[in-house]
Amino acid sequence: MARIGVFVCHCGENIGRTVDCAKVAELCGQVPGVVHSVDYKYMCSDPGQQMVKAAIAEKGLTGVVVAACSPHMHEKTFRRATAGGGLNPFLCEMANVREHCSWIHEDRDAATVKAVDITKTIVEKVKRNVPLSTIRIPVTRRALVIGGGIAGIQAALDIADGGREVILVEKDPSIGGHMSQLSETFPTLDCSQCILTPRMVEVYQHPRIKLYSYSEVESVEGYIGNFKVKIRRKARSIDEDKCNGCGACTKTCPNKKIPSEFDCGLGKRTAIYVPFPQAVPNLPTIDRAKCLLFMNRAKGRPDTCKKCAEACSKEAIDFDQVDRFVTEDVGAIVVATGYQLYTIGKDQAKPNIKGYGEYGYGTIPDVIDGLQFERLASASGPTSGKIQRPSDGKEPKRIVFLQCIGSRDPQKGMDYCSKICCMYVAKHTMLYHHKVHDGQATVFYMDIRAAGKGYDEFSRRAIEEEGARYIRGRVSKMWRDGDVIKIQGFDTLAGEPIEMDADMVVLATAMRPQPGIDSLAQKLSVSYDQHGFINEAHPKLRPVETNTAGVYVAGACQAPRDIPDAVAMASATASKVLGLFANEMLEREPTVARVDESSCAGCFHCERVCAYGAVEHKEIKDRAGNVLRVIAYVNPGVCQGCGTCQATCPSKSVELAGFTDEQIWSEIQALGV
Amino acid sequence: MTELRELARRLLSEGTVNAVLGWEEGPRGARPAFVTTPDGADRLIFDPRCVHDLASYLSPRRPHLKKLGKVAVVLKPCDARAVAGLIRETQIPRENVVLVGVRCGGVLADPESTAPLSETTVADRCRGCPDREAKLADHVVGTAGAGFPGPSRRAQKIEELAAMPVDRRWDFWQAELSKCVRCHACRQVCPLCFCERCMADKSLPRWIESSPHARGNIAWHITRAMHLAGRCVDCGECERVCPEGIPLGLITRKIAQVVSDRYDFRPSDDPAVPAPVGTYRMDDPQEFIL
Amino acid sequence: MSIGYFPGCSLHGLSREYDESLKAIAPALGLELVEVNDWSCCGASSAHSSSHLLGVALPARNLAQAEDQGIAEVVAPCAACYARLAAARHEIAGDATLAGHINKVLARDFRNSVKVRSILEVMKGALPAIGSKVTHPLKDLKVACYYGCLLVRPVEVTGGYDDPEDPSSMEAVCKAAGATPVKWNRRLDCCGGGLSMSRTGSVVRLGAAILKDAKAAGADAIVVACPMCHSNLDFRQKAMAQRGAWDGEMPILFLTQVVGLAMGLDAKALGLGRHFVRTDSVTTRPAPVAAGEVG
Amino acid sequence: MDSATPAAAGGFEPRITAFVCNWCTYTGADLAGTSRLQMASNVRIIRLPCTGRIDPMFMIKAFERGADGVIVSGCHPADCHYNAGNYHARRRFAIFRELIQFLGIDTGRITFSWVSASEGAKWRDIVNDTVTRVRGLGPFTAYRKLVVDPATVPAAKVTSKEVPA
Amino acid sequence: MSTTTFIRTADLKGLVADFNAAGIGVAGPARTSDGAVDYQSITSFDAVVLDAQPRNSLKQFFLPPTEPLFKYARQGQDVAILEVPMSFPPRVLIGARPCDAAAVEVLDRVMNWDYKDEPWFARRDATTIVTFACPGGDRSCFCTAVGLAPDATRGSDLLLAPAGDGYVVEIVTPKGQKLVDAYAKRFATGAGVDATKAYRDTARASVEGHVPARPDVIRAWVETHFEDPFWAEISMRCHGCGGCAASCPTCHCFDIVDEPETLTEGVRRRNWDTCQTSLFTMHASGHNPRHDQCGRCRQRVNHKFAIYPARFNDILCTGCGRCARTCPAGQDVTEILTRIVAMATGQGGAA
Repeated sequence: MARIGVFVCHCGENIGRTVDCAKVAELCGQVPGVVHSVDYKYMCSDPGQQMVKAAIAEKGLTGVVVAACSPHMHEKTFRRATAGGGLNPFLCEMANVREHCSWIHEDRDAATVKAVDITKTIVEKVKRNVPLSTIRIPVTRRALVIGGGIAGIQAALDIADGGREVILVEKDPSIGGHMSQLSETFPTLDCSQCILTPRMVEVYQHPRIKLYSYSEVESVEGYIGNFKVKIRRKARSIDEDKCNGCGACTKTCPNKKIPSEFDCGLGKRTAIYVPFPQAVPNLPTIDRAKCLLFMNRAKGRPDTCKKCAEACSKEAIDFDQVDRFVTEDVGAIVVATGYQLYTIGKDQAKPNIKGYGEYGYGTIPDVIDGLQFERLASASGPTSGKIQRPSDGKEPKRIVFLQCIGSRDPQKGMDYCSKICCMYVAKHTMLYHHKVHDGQATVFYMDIRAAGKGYDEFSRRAIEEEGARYIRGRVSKMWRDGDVIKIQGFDTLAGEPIEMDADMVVLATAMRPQPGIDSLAQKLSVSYDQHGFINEAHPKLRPVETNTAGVYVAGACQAPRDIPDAVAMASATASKVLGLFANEMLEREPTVARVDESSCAGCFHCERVCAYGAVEHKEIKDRAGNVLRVIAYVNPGVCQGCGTCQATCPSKSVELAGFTDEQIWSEIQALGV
Repeated sequence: MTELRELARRLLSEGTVNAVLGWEEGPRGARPAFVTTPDGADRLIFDPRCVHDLASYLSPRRPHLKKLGKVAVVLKPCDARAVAGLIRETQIPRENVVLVGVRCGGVLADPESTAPLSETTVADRCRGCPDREAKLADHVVGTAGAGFPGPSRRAQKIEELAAMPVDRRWDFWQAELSKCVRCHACRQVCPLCFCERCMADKSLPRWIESSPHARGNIAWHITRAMHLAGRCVDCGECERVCPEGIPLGLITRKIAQVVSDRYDFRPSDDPAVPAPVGTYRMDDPQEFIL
Repeated sequence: MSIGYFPGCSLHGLSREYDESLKAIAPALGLELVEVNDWSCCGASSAHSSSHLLGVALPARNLAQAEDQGIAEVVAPCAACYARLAAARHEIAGDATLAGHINKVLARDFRNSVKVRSILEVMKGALPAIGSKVTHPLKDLKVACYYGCLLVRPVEVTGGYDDPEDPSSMEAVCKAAGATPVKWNRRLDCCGGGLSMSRTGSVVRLGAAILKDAKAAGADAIVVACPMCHSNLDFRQKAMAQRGAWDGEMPILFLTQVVGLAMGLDAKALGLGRHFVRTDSVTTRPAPVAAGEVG
Repeated sequence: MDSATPAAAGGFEPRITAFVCNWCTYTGADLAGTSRLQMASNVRIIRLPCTGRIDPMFMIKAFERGADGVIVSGCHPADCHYNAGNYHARRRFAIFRELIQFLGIDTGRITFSWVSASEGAKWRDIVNDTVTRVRGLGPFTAYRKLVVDPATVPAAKVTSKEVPA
Repeated sequence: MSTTTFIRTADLKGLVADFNAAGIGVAGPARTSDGAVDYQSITSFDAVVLDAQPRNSLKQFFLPPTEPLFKYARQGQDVAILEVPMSFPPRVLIGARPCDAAAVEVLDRVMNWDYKDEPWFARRDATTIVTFACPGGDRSCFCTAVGLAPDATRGSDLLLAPAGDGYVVEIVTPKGQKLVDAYAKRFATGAGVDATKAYRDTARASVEGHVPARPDVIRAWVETHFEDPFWAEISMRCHGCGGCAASCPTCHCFDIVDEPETLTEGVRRRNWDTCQTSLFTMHASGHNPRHDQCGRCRQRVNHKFAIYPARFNDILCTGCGRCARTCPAGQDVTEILTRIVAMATGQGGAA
């Protein structure tokens, strides 16, 4: 028989003013099973908590109900007090008679009746509470970082420097990401590669970082502390152990006209290539779609060429290499897959994105995007840092920058602000003016968003000191007239249409998540928004966690981010990961589901509705080892306690601890007349 | 029929299966048959009186049939939908059963009926049924009539009920549901009511009162309908077996309509198609939610 | 195919040749034009700027007339008429209150069941028919296809039968007629529209820019599908010359005339003599090699 | 605050049972409290972790136990603390609602809503609107009459065990 | 006692009107909304359908599908039992079939066995059963094989058989006599029992021979063949739906449940139950002595033809054939009994 103690709190006047607390205590005392029912001015005070502890000992209570404020306020307090009294803390529940009663009603009689109802409901629940204990699960103290851009590099280094092993997976042949393509960075105009390259080398040389470049995550199983990650190591066609990175192979490759991804199509590369001189690892990769030998193989013809293999003194070229798979056990995962730029072309992957017909859908050769401009401005770029337009190599004297292309444009692109464009366009005008002294940079903008340390000063400098002409307005139309680009737009400050000629136009196109982010997110069971950006667990308070425990997010795959933001997020994920790895075991709330093995029919409706993949198949065998039935098993380490499985289970064969059917049934019963 | 018998004989004599579940001539019309010897195959029949959904016998919760080992089962297209449900819900491994589809152009309402199959005698559920043969089957035999056009009478009845004022609809259903004696025949015969222990038999807590009073009855029938939402294959067995003649098909069909209208789902015999309950779309309609 | 026909005032006045040429080619395209009974002004180009209700009610009245006639879809060759009719249909469909109001104003039960098609949309649909009926392909004729503002925009109203920023249907029709569309830049620019009388200066400036660009692109003629555009580009060429904005003679053809010519129809029947800028350069080109010429 | 005022003495006051998720609506109701938003006192909240945990049987049981109305509320789509519990619940509720409507239960007795942790005022409105609406529908006697409590049946006047009387 | 009287059809209608006027409930076989015939409350004899066997039996009038036994209330740590007021108003069942009337009397045995079932007998006392001799049955009827007949009087208070413009009334019990006396003006002298002979003979002929009339042989075989493969064979098609038990006039098992109404109060009820479901024999431990349908099918035959006879010297079956008619899977009791007799007499075995 239950022996329940009820403790009604006045909360000073907060509850007592509208609820007759003494009466609540008296009426609840008459409920079968209640052996102790009192009211007190401040239950959460030390003397109040002592009352709970004392009553547990004196009355031999089997459950505690505190009728006071919201459980979100003081459940932890009273569960601790209950534990202090020698009772399992989960045998204590709160009846919310403050937020849900005294504060929202004025009629004292009605509020008192309601407070009694609320408390009786919880009394019935507590009668059916059972002692629960915190779940402990082991933690594999190694981390996986997906993406080798600046965010991934920072996260990997921070975690590795914190003493834990890191697996870093990069889909491209080299780490470095977009930052390695940039010329100089705002607002300090320091050389991007100069600050990035040492970090890349550090990753390569770090004893606790294992780098898988040219690799992708194939599948992820498991849960926080216990992930099993299968990684596809794409065939590079190079024996990584033999290659010494001499580069002889790339010099002999006959196919030299392939647009270089690193130079955004403005430069060329060979079919066997190292994407850029500072690449890490410094290993060539054969682009099988462009290599003569593989193109012949695809057509069923005999192997030809092999010039690279002939040039290689180490016999490191392996035309027969295939994709390999490795499996790594990790306890935490950092997603840092970065971004891509919006293309204004006609064909778009998503129907809501339409491209820009008024700008010729990107068919005018001297209309380029911001990353292409970075390559033009970069000393290591295809023009060695000279500003030359792609069509004829002339130095543009009139350059026009258009901001918000695809950003803040729900009609044709995305409704969000890409955050970095205002700053990099200001930087571009400066770089341009530094290199083309008699040139004029003009910027069409909607607003200038320069919130950040030194940012506004920087953009003001571009305008006021470096002479960039800023026009507030949009360009409505652009076309090619001979070798000039005609621009028609509107100056919203002057209130008049503008027509001007330009030699080159740079579009500050929107930042979007990398393609394939959705399938990666699904593998990781993390949610993403309509644009494909990974959702953080809480926009304010858990900005680098995802809704899947043990999976964290850094950089531009979560939202448009500049370098300092991405690095800060990366370090934040590292601190979260290191915090998780501080203990060998992980403690979890015991509010998890459990399957009744005797009645489970194995229909696995629960598995279908579980957002966490917590439901596993379990075989019930007889003594001879024959499988009798296959039933559901909820992995308590993965279960987050939503209870959707229980509501879905047709035979009610799964119970969520703390919210069992019996408990809910009794609560409803307690409200009966 | 010869084709069916020959196939059954071959499956049994070659040892592919230990039993063939089909139909035979019983004392009162067609009835389920369990043929365990090649010679027994001559007992098998298929004609419009073969209304029974034999998929019900495949449930693993029938230990006395599990002993038969691997079986072949003869299926109408509607029965195949039930088998697909059992496979989808991991009740039977596909490879453990041989499925023999019979082409079907509709069946009668009653296995005892002697009337020829016609527009007037066809089972109401067959009106508008688009399926003539089971795509899921390993073997398909026989020939099918053209089927019968919809709409079914019960579709009209559902519309009629939907047009009633809500309290008159309540009266209609109370008159029907109060007849229920909670024998649970509807559950026992349903191919997709395969729970190890039915929720209605669970006593702690007892969500569904076991007494056959109106309150327990409505709780039971709401539960049954909810559990069959998106799963009911319209084999019609529940309504056929109800000893009190409650029009249970109206409820299951109404829910099927809701599922079809809201989630564009119609049960098929493709086990790979996920059921609509247990999945979701982010943009599911939610006009009723404030 | 039978289709409702809403000529609008221009096609019975200033641009009779548009009406004539459409009627001349319609049978060959398999189109039976059923004129809307007792049609009235569509509301362009001023009603909607003075009263929203009037701007919707006027086209709605015409659609209601068509509905009563049992017409399922109606073609309005004039781009302005098309824009008004289609916009009214779109607005009424999306606004139950407005629909109720319109019914009250029209004093009838208007179900908004009539689809509105532009001439371009109809011709695009008739592409196979055009291709098969062309006997005199307009070989070597370089045309600048001019859409103007209303023919393909906005997509919500047009239903997106063509890309609003990079349309191609008129080029396709011209190609079917054997002509060669040029690539040029001002296909979607404004011609000045209804301001021809009130602000001639603007029309001259805008029109001249269009003409010049077409000429620069090597066009022999500009093809239009709107009487408004036609008059601004054709009739106003003289004014442009007077003001020193333009010094050439650019024939401006209706799309229907282009198709008619390719079908070997008589220039007169197509109303080509009614233009202010002579069209001889187009009509008297050396006769093509009679491929499948019918006597 | 008309709807929050109890009806005239002796008037019908509906009993409403609310099933809400812990993370959004329960917290939203807490916010209504901390914001001192006055509302009708007819609602009794039962806290669940997630709308995904809400079984239609809860609502049936509430009616069995004399509730005149029910409120079901949880996180807005895309806000579910557990990713997708509310999406699964939404399908379940949609079907359940149409089912009971078909069986003759006035769906005006059930309010389905999404109330976030920041929507204290919306919670107040949901409560007041539901109370007003259910008050208009009157007591749910149809459901209560399904089983007549035998103890309330007056003793039969005819007690003769002989036929005919 | 077996005196006879006569009632004209018109008077029969008047008799029902008289019952109505006197506030006496009347039930009889009548059409339902779904077109079937059920025993149900009627207000006019015109509604009575005599040429079809009703889908249900009479047992619901004596053992309702659900019935409150008492109410309980928890007061503190104690529980109070509150009597439930029960009333047993007088009722006449008119148009009962002999097999159904007999079933009620068969059940009197078990209802008065280790204790007297008060509600049962209170209803028995308050109810007069007016049976109409059966016009004959279909191939599932076998009353003559269990010692009854289409014109058997067992369990009836009056037995009517058609003759001329009315019915010959056999007064079977004092209760029947009392009814005739109370409404004497409705009864008249008319044809005697002899006038109904042809009717009775036709009826008898239609049900005879469907099952060998060897209940003793059946009992002996069942008692000695508990593990016979026959049971496994016949049980295969059984879904365990219990439709047979629900429609059976003699299946009488019930379950007792406590149903809470509020936190502290509730009602104990008794509800129909059936041995055909697994829950029937499920132990609290999870063990189930009848773990599959084989045992349950055997149990039904065993109880009716061996256990009941052993305990009460009476067969728990009146040969109405409803179980065969209702079975969705075509299980047929006549086939089962015939085969048992054949096996017992060495003329056949398990197939």
